[in-house]
Amino acid sequence: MIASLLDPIAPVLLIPLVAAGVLMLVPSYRLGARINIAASLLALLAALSLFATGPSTGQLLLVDELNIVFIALNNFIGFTTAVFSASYIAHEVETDRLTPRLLRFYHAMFQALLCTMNLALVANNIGLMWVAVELATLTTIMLVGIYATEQALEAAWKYFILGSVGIALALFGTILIYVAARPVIGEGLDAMAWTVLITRAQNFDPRLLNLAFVFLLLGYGTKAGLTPVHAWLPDAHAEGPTPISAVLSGLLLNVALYAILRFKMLVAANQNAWAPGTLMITMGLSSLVFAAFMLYRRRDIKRLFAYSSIEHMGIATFAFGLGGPLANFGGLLHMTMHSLTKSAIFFAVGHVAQAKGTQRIAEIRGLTVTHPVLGWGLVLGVVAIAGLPPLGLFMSEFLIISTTFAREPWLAVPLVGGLLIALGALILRLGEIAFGEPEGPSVPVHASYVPLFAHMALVLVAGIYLPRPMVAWFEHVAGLLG
Amino acid sequence: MRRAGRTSPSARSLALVRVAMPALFLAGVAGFLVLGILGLALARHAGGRPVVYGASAALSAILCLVAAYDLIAAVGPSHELVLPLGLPWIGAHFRIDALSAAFLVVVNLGAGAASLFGLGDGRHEEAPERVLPFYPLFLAGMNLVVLAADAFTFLFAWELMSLASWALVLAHHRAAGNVRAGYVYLMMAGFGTLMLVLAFGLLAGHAGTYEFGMMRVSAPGALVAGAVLGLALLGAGSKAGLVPLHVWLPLAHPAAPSHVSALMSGVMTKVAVYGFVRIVFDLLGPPDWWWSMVVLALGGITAVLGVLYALMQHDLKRLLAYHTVENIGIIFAGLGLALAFKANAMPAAAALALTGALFHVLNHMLFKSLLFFGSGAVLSATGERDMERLGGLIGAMPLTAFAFLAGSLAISALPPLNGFVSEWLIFQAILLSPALPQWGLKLMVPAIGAMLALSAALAAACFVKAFGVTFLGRGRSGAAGRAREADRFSLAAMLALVGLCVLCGILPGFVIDALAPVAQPLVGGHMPAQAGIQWLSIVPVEESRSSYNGLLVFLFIAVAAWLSAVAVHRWASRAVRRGPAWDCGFPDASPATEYTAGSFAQPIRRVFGTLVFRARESVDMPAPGDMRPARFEVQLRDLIWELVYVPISDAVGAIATRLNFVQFLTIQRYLALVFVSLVGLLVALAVAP
Amino acid sequence: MTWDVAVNLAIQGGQMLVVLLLAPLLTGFVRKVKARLLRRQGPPVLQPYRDLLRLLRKEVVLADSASWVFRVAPYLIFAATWVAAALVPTFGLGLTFSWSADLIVIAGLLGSARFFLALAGLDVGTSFGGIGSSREVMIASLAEPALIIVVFTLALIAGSTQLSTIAGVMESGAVGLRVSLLLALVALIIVAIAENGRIPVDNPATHLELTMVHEAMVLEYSGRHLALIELAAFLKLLLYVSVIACVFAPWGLARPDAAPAALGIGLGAYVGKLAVAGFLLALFETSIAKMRVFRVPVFLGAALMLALLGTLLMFVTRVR
Amino acid sequence: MAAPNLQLDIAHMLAGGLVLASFLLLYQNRIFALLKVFALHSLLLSVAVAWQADIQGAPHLYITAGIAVVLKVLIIPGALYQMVKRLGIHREVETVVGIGPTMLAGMGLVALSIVLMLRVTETADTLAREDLAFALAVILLGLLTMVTRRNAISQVIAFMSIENGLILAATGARGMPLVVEISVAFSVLVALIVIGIFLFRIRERFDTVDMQALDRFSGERT
Repeated sequence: MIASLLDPIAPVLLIPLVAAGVLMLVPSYRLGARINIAASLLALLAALSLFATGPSTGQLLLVDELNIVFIALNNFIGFTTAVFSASYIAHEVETDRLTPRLLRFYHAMFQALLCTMNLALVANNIGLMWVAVELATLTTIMLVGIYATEQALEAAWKYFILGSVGIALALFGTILIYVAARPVIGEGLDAMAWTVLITRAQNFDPRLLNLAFVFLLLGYGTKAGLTPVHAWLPDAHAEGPTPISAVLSGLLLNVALYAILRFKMLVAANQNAWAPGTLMITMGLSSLVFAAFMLYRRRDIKRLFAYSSIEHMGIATFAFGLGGPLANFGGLLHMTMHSLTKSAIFFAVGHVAQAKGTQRIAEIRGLTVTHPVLGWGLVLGVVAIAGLPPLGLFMSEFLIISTTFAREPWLAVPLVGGLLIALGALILRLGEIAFGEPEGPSVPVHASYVPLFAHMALVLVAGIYLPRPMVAWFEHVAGLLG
Repeated sequence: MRRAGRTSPSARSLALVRVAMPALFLAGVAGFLVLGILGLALARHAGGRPVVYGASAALSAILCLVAAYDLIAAVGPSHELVLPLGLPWIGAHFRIDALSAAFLVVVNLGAGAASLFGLGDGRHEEAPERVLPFYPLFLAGMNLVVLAADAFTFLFAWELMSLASWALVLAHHRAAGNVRAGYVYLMMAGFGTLMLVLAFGLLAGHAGTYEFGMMRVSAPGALVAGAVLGLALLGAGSKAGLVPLHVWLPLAHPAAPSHVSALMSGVMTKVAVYGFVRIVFDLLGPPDWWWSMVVLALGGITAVLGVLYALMQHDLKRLLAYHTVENIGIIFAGLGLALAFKANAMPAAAALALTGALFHVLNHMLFKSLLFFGSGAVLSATGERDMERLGGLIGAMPLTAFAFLAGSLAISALPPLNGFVSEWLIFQAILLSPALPQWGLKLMVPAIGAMLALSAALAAACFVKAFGVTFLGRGRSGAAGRAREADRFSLAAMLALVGLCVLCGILPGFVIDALAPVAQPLVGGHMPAQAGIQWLSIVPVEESRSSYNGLLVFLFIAVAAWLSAVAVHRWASRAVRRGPAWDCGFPDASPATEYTAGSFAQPIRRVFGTLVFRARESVDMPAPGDMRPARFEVQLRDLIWELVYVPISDAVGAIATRLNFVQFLTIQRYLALVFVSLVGLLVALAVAP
Repeated sequence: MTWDVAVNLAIQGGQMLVVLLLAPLLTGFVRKVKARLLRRQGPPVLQPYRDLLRLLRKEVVLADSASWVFRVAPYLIFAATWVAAALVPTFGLGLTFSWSADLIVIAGLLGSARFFLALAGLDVGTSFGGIGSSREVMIASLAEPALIIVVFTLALIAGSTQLSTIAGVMESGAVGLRVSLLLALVALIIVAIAENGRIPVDNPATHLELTMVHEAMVLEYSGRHLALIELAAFLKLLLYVSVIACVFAPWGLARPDAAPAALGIGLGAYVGKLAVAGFLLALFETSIAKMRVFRVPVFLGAALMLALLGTLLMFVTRVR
Repeated sequence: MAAPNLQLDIAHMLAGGLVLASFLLLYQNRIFALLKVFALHSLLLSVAVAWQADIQGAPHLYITAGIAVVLKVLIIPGALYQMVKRLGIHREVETVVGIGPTMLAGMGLVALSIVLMLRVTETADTLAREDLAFALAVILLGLLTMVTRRNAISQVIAFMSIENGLILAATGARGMPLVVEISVAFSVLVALIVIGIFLFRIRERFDTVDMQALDRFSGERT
């Protein structure tokens, strides 16, 4: 334990953990917000330092090529969200939607959430990862219900029930993996460690792996918001505080998908098991198409983008299911870009909802007129999320679509159809929200645009130029994913 | 012509040019991007307009000249410039060959003219902050598409172009219908891009070789090639405006500021044509003959339907947008012919058809930009696009009227202007079709010829209407009466284009020669060199077959007109008396009795409308003594919209509504969903072998 | 060499003068024959010349709302028509400038003339001008494709769109009798009737408002302007007759390097052909009633169909 | 055929008893009875876990069993009992589907899980595979119970029966590190907190814990 404290990985876990404890005790929400930002920044620096120290493998914790960028991404978005949260929360207190006491809880939970997500990412143990995801779920449930309106409670309850069931299924899958591993590896922690499992997976009982993967896919898929186990996601996004929506879409979904990826690698390493791809392709495509249709009838702006998250998780899942270097590369890029973009969109949407005093799409009109910076920021975000260049999602979608069509032409039909349908809905709403004659009340917002535009700048740069090391990383990992 | 085989200093400098060329253009693109940022910074500043448009005009002019030099000096394909951008393991490839150079001329010529027009007309812009940042971006995007030499960069630029123009379409987003126009536009653009992504995906194959150079050498199978053709038609066609993918054009083009409309109609659709030519003629390898059937059929239908739609319009800019559809049809008909000849190893004929099509690309850019400028000047002067409220503008705006008239003549394919030359070349190619071995083509091509002729005649009819109703006669509303002549920059842009229209019309040989290096690599042949032919005639194949001399025809007409005028004035009466119009003796007719756009189109509507538009006329004539005004109503239906787009939109809407219940299930039901999917998968596992 | 050029130029110039001088005569002849067929005395054959001269001497009454287009149009219409007519072989082949324009260009030149005529109809801003213009362009929009298809058929046979070449091939007798040619001839005649505003499409002699097309467009013209437009109309009729004659009855056309005597024969043959054509036209016009405007599309559609059929049959007969 | 293995037979019997208890949960439609059956369910689980501890010689499993007894047999049912009483919740639990079809579906699920596990885990040892089969059956039955109940409390109970199944599976997997047990216990704990907070808050807001009342407020209804 002492050794693991000195581990370079430890700070990314300990900083948020300690911060959560401290924040529980800080009465002033302004100070809390500042501590929140500072702690997130520290965690970000700690995460970045991992690049310097490089991969390391412990019995419980692990930094390798696959998770290092996710850790960095996690803490980066955690940091920017904390910045955004500070300006967002102030408005919520002013309008009496939250009390300072609740904010204390909120900030603590925020850091706890970051801690658990970091833990899920660095865990080298399938059990530990499961615990982390479970804890992350519980903290977000708390946060989703924080407004304690009828809708928020309903959303949180739904999230709790469905999330718990999902997590139960994932646990069963985890147990099955252990059962499969034990005859090969022997009892003990080794039979649950990624680093060991992956090297020996070819000797596991393939049918047990199949069964386990079904549970894991449905279980973690629930967290990732894949259809048909997505139901908690839209309401949880819509009814919770917007910074939490940003973190949910930007991070938690990624963490869950990351878990699925790990298990996919495991199952794929066994030649006799079912190709996990088929299942992932099916779920990915159904998520994409379903969410695309669902976008049309949305009346709440945050729910709209929540469905868009389902759509994009579907695309990434599909890409990983398809496999191959190009598709995997596209999938990884897609996850990263989606995280950045979607959280940026939620930053914008949060301020929009505050500016217009409503989340109802029908009451938000002509934003580029009344709030030019916010409006154009949102336009940029939606353009990005719709997969249009010069932004990063275009590159990933380009890779995924073109390689799909070259390899499995028939799969491209639902893929392209779903993308088009989703594009239709997003652009339709964007046109109404951002353009046309402004309507309804609108107050000026004192927003911090830095997080929003920082994200968009990153996405823009990534759409044009990917740095060499990042590419090397993606390529390496894409190769690993098989 | 370049002489090979010896390393003369000029050859060495040529090699240097080949290296420098892409970098030069990329620098230009970078310049546009800088201008975009400048536009953003200076958006609300009074100096923003002159700076952005002035610099854009200068930059475009330079790029245009460089591209023209590249083409005329036959520099040959440039070296491929690879930047470490875009797809990481491939990079961004840029290359300029003759085809790119030709389209760079078109793009930057149009861009220069539009910038010049914007320099003047932009002062009427009420929302410059929504135009200035995106305008240079749009220019950059169009240039980049033509420069790109790998699939990712191509599509990136393609969408950049769409996106920038989408933002420009939404510049006047408060006007009714413009948000919808932007929506339809971006949807069609997204559709087209996805289709092109698929096409490139097929061309790149499993390994993902997205460089054009690699695609060029790999030969796809017949099925794949056919699919690529179809996808390219859908992708490039939706951008170019092929029927039935044209629906966005008449919505989006009028919505944008006029000089942007000109760019979108005149230039951007040409970039789409470039995309089609690049994919189908260059990357795809040898064509199958049946491809040409598809392209020809689409081209012919597009030409006729485009002009018929145009005839039914009374919004001036929308009318022009539909004419773009028509001209795209003509261009695609030419391309289809070129494909047919290429598939049958008839390079001379293929070169003729391709040259005709490419010449028409240039011509259409010239006169369509000109016409949009004219309509823009009218819009700025009167605030009206509705022809039914215009009229008699020739008095207040004589130079604009003259320019619009020249554009109208050109687009109506009337000699001696440029539109006629390119259509004449395409007709000459059609006349070579009997040599094609396939019966399908033999029988089809004459029909396409008839359709092109029909569309040309209808276009003339339509522009008699457009020019006549807008500029001639008497003003139909107060707005028409208050009009003033356009400013000098706008006029300079228009008159420069008039000059180019005339030049291309009377000296087509130079253009044809310049296009020779374009055709050579694409179809394996080129038209005979025209420079040496006496009297600057043009000869498509051989002189005994056919020839045309625009210069002489122009001179003959000029001389004949001059002679008759001199003779009449010398020997006959010169007296002129002004008086009220006679009008068969009806006195003092009000402008309301004038023929309107709607009534002018009525005979043609009677002929074609019942079939194409399901036109229904209803007359409500009150009985004698009844003081009610009589009413005459025409109902037109857009069958393509109703049969293609409405069902799709309805289906999506219906499915969305049906599916929407999933949002409102109880937690039990959601759990049941989880449960059912779990049990389903488990059962699958249980029964699986 | 220079001598040749001079001769050729002279022939070309002669052609221009011939068509200019013969055009009113043809119209006058047709009018006379028509009158005689109706057992009227009719105006003298030379009456059109007198009309033109009288019109030229009269002052122009310009409507207040007329613009410069209205004043320029007559000259352009006349010039375009004249140039087109000058490029059609009438009495001899190998006109110096015949290569500068083929049949399609000639159709295009007529289109240009029509364009300005229709614009002039709209310029004054009266309702009758509009009626005429809109009907004119409707008719033209149907006639033009038919004409192009006829051209296509001819080009298929002759391998060229140059009228001289076509006439040469036709005269050589290598073509023989073909059903395609017959169909093309019928189509071309229909087009000619429509384009020249003859019965049954239009009645050049009427000023009954609701039925007129050409006359409605030129309603506002007077004096020298009207003279030019009338002359252009005469020229157009002559042009079509010449085209039909030189393609379908190329006999007697002088060869490019022919002796002056051959030129004379050609001229004589040409006048003879004009007379026959004028007589037939008059006969046709007197024996048929004018149709309603909206029957015209059917009439022209028939031409289009015939022309297309001719082209298709061409392919059939080509296969040996 | 090997000689009867008493150890295994007892383990199977206990696991089978757990499945039976799950059926009882599925069958019960009164809330107090439900609580009692759940306590029985948890008790059976504890015994099963303890038995596993004995035959596997894994003393830490006794702790798990102990936690299960304390928490799931005593505290949670007791707390819920008090809560039901205090909140005055309807005693009758409305089921969505009739009992008959539900039981039939439950039978199908048990059959499915046995078929699956026996087919799938041929290589695993007998103990693990049959325990896993029963555990899967318990999980699926728990899910079915959740699907067929409207009342929040009965849903929570059903969910905890799923967790019992998970614990059974985890203990059956010989030598699985303590991590899992802790996490199971921990999750139960946190779940209790959440339930406490939620049920009180829900009750506060809605005057009921019947989920139909809650569903009225699911997103975008208003």
